[in-house]
Amino acid sequence: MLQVRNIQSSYRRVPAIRDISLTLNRGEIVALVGGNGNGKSTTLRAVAGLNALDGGSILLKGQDISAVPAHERVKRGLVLVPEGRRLFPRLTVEQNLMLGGFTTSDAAKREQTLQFAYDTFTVLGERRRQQAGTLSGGEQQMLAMCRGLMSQPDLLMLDEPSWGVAPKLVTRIFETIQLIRQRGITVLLVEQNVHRALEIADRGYVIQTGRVVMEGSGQDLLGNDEVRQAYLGM
Amino acid sequence: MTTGTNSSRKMAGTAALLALAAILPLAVTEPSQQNFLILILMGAQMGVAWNIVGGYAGQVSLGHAVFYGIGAYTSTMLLLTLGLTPWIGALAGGLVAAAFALAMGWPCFRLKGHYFAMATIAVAEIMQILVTNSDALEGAVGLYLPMDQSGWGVLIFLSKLPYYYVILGLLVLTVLVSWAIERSHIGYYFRAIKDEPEAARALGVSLTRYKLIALTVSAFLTAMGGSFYAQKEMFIDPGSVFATTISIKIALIAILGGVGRLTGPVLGAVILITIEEYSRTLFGSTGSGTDMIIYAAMIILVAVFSPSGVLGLLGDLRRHLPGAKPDTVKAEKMEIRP
Amino acid sequence: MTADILFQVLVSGLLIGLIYALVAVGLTLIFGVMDIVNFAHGEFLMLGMYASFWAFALFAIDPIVALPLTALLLFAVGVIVYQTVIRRILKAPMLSQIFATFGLMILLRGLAQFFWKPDHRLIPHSLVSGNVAFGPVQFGLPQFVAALGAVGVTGALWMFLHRTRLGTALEATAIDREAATLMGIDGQKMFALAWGIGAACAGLAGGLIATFFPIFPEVGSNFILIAFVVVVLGGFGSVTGAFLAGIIVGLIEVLGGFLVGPEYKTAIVLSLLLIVLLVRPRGLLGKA
Amino acid sequence: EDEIRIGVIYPLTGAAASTGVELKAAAELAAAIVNKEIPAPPGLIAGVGLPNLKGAKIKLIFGDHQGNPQVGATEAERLITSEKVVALTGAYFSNVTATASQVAERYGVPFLNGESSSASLTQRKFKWFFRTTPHDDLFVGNFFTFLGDMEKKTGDKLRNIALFNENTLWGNETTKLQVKLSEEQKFTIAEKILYPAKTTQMTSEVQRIKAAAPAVIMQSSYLGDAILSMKTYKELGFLPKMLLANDAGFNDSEFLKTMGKDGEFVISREVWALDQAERNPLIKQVNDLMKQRAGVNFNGNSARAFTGIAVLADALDRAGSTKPDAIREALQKTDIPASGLIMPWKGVKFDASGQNELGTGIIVQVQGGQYVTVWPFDVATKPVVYPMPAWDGR
Amino acid sequence: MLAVDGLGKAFDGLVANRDISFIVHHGEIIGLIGPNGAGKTTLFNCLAGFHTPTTGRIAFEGHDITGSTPEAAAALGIARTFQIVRVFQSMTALENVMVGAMLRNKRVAEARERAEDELAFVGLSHRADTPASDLTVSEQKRLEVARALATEPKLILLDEVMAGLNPTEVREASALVHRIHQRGIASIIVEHVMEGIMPIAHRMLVLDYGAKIADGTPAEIAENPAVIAAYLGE
Ligand SMILES: Nc1ncnc2c1ncn2[C@@H]1O[C@H](COP(=O)(O)OP(=O)(O)OP(=O)(O)O)[C@@H](O)[C@H]1O
Ligand SMILES: Nc1ncnc2c1ncn2[C@@H]1O[C@H](COP(=O)(O)OP(=O)(O)OP(=O)(O)O)[C@@H](O)[C@H]1O
Ligand SMILES: [Mg+2]
Ligand SMILES: [Mg+2]
Repeated sequence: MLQVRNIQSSYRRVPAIRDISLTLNRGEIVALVGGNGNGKSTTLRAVAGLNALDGGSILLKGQDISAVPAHERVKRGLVLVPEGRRLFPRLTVEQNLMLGGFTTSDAAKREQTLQFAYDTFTVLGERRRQQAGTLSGGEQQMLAMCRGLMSQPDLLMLDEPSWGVAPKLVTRIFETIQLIRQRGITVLLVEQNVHRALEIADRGYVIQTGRVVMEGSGQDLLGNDEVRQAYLGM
Repeated sequence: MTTGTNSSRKMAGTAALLALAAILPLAVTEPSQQNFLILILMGAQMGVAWNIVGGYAGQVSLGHAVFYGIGAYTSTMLLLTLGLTPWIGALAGGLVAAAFALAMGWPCFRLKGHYFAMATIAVAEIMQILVTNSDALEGAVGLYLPMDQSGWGVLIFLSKLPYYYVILGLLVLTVLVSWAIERSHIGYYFRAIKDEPEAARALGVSLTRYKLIALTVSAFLTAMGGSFYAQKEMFIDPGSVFATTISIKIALIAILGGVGRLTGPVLGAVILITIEEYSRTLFGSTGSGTDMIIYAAMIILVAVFSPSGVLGLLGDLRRHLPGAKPDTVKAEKMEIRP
Repeated sequence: MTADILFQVLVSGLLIGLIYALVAVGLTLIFGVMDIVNFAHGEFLMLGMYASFWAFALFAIDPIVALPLTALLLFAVGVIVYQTVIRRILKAPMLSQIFATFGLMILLRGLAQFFWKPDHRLIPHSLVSGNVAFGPVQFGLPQFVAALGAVGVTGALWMFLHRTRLGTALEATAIDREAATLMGIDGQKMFALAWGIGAACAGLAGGLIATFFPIFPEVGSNFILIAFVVVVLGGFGSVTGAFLAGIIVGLIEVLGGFLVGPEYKTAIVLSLLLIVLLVRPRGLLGKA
Repeated sequence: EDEIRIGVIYPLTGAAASTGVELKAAAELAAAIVNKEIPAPPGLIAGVGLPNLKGAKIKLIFGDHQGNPQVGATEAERLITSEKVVALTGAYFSNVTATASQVAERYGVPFLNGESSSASLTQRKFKWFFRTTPHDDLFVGNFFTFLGDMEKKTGDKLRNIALFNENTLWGNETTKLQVKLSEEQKFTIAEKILYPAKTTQMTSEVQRIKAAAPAVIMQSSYLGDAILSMKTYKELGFLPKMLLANDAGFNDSEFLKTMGKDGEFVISREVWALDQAERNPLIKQVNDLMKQRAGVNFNGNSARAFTGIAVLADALDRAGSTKPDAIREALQKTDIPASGLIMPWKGVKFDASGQNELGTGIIVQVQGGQYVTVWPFDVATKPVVYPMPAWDGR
Repeated sequence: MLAVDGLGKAFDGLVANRDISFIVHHGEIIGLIGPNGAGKTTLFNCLAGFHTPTTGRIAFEGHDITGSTPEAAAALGIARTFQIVRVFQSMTALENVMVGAMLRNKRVAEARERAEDELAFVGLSHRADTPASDLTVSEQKRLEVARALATEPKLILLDEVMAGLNPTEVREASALVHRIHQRGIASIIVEHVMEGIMPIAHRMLVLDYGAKIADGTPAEIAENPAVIAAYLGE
């Protein structure tokens, strides 16, 4: 589905990621873990096209998309749910969702996904006319994920979906990620909640100072001493 | 602000520049050229004064002409009615402008960004209308300074040289004030207010107080510049000292050089006034608008190619010359929304 | 003051107010979408007026008939301005943006003088010349048509922004450009669209005003201050706010000028603006 | 020497650029005539050239003041010290003339003003300042004399007047004078309005005037406002018996071109009218030259600009030198008869303040798309159409 | 030192805080938890003078500070950090902290010394001359703590300083809070990260829908059925 080959990216000429290579197969959940500021978000942003590449290449479904602008990548099925949700706070829940489906010209398909969202998260259905900014943090996160789904992605990238969400709702979020995979969507997940992320992930990558330092199946990484020490605090 | 060696190098540079400025009129003797230099110094003085509130404290005023006009009118009225020397008149003008700044800043500082800028335009425009319709100030007719007097007492001179040194002195004063502010806690507070006003408050910084300090000091110095204008041109009317075009020019000078930097406005004045004067003298006589086209094209080019002012551009060049390549995606402010 | 006069004054104020609204909606739209204050907006208006004038002078096309053309032309101007200048200063600080659009303002004036001479022009007669009288109340038909046009254009703009997908996409870009990109929305295209539409609104305003106002290179400067006042009073970025504020400004200006004295009419409007801002620092309908 | 440089300062960009460009064309025509590039009609003072300066040519160096007094002063300074002009002329706007002439005064360079009408300019006791045009005192005085004459002629009362003037130096001084003369001559001011120039609408102004229902409006406006106000009168269906315009916008070449029928019957003070050619053939002959060269007829402004250069050339020639003192002395001794001018004046002769004491004004009315002289009655070519015919009765 | 009595705050119609009362003693560490939108940040804003409470009173060190300004609160010794970081972007890390230090000492040189100490305290000395905008979010959060400490507060309000940290980093953050406590400074800490807050808090306050639903030791809170239902889950 996705092949990331030795990409590099920087902010104001200060490199944030130096050498990242990832491979995602269709239908997988892949987790990207690592400490603060190690370049996880930057990786996702670079794949999404928000950050320019200094080197390396990105292949989506076998095609090189390194030079494709960010909004085009959405049309090709690559969608990022960014850090901090980035909803359109003064637009309604429904408008937010409709914008998620901006690239889908098929109205019936849009309607269908919308229905899925409202069925899965009844709150969103109840509040479809409410301004997105007035939802609670957890609800906002649900909305952000549903919005990402609206464009019928093949690959969904989630940046810290459990960030700032009350513990009670965190479980719900991880359940939803698995639901998404069941719809045949490949998921690339960045999480601080390393334990839960690796639990649901098929495979995982550990990133340190902008480089992949380890990779393996979710279970392997969970069992790895180094990982346990560095990221699970055990 | 930075390390000792750096600032002492800066000092040396400034001293050299000052020395150069002091002897420049000895080389440039033609009055219209001296006049040109005076215009630059006047622009620089206004820009540096504006920079205190618009640059350091980040409160973008587009109504500074109101202080300029108050300065010009106060000293001139005092000279005409009481025969008071402009030396005192200019101080009085500064004080009146400062008082006015306090009165206008109090309500206006509740506004942010473009709203504040617009409110300052409104204040200046209202003031212009009021003065235009004030009989006591001779309304739209304007005020003439006496042509039959001259000398240091009345600050009117037949030659350009004294004007040059007076405005140079005023510029040096303005830069010194600005420099002292930049180095003191007030300068830090200004920048804090500019960046994150709420955070500054949490650290005990009173926004109102410090914004008022910025505006008041800036107004005082701008008004002195206005008094100088009256002394130099010897005729003032509301349109020539209260106009919004003056406010915008003042801001442009600072922006052009680099906002929030001590010497930015000086550089800005050199560039802007030069473009302005030369495009007009070279092309203005055609009557086909060519001078405006050239002037405008230069402005746009500067805005496009050095958005953080010429100083910013120079800094960028210096830092990144070897193998420099522009950022394609600028790091947008990473804002996390709850 | 008799009831007749009061009524007449109010009608005149309303008509001019609607025209102010029309001039201002384009300005507020551009601001709303990209936080840039376009000092050259008055010059877009001027270009719209000249477009009508030349359509009339060269091809004998009535300004009213030429409106779609004028709009299209100014749309193109807006997009060109965006692509050549604005696109390059998107990330620049607010002050540099002011600087650039200010330069643009002078440039367009200069170009107009260069190509079309500084002369004042007028479209001597159009489909909509003449007067309308309702009992004691009189007004010019051109003003009336222009006011109707203002209502129509503002209404259409509102519908576009709030009822179409493209409009919502524009709004989304305004709120958070990067997030909009993640929806597959091309931010550059949206910005260009905003400038196109903003300029087209000014063009329409110009075309309508040209039926009763002299046309000269500096004509934009007559309207720009009022347009700013309207935008700020309505709240930067709010189309509905600008519409409302336009009417209020028109009414206050004419009524204030009549009651207090015309020399103070602008001062009255500006004071109103300051007072409103003190109570509502974001204007009437400004967004946080 | 073979080139005498004269500085000319006009508003060549900005709001008044259209006027400035016209003035520039007139000044250039005058220079061309003085330089004998164009054969001059016999009798024209400028046609003499500069024989006493061995046929030297004058060269006009233009400066653009953009309507800004400071720029005016800067330009004056530049023209004097770096372009080395021997005399200055300009600047149309009275407040710019004020600053520019101050610079000339300081440098001791003659400044001949041809077209600024603010009375205060020649009350400054300047040594180097001369003005050929009559000033507002005279013009405003003429209005009242004219009204008196009209009352006698028609038997109507025309005592109820509205003052409608723009709010800069010019409109302000005019208003003051009008108020003073009304009091002295027992006119009633029904409404007095100083409106801000460059406005978007004049409804409130015209409403007020309409409500005051004066017999006569005295109006001072620049071009844009003149057009807008006429449109507003019509829009609000209002017309006084007489609209007395104070030159400027109402006499601009553009005014009639743009207003067409709606500009008819406006009465305006003038210093020049083409129909005066009946009495002075030079007027038509020189106007033809202007038409050939610049494509437009003279108007009051451009005719005065032309005359300014002509008078300056005359003084230069008599001075026989480009020394400032010599020129000044020659200017003081100027005595040009009416027959050498294209103005309906009695001649040019400066009093001690530098004001031409032989200047006179005429009053013209728009009739059939032309400005025709209607007053003083002895030089009138047509009778006054009075009262103004209603908007729809034309 | 701090006594809050019947505090309530409404935003036209929406009640964000209702009838909250509690007391904080010198040097105490108080954990403040609750679901998203429960009103935690609003409570901070009231305490620090950013909002004027609609009802109730706040007393600090014997002063009634109800509805005082942020400046006054800071001068009295209440410092805070922001949930969404607000560092002074155009200044270096050191200068940021100097601004805080200037509250007690306007002399620039002395403020600098003080700021260097505080930077060292939070472990950011190596970043002193880095522009604040170039720090990672977690470094910026620490910078805010240093800046707040530089004002020599008696009470510090920390709003989600641990969000987005991995377990190791969370432990470091907890240790930092403990060191602040050792300096005799009381703190109130808003956190969703239970592992970070539970071990160090002396007492926990729990908010739900703007009202205080529990107040007790971490152990008590963890068992409290109301808290489990509203927030902790499981
Ligand atoms: N907008 C920005 N401007 C400058 N530098 C940035 C920006 N965003 C990130 N960085 C830098 O890039 C590096 C990688 O940051 P990134 O956000 O990708 O890390 P992360 O692994 O997602 O961290 P976190 O867990 O905090 O989200 C860090 O050193 C950070 O300081
Ligand atoms: N300035 C404001 N105007 C209007 N409503 C507000 C304002 N500030 C907060 N609110 C509302 O008050 C409620 C409480 O918000 P608050 O930020 O205090 O919650 P919180 O407990 O800090 O949540 P989180 O854990 O998500 O940070 C929310 O519904 C919020 O939308
Ligand atoms: Mg991240
Ligand atoms: Mg919060």
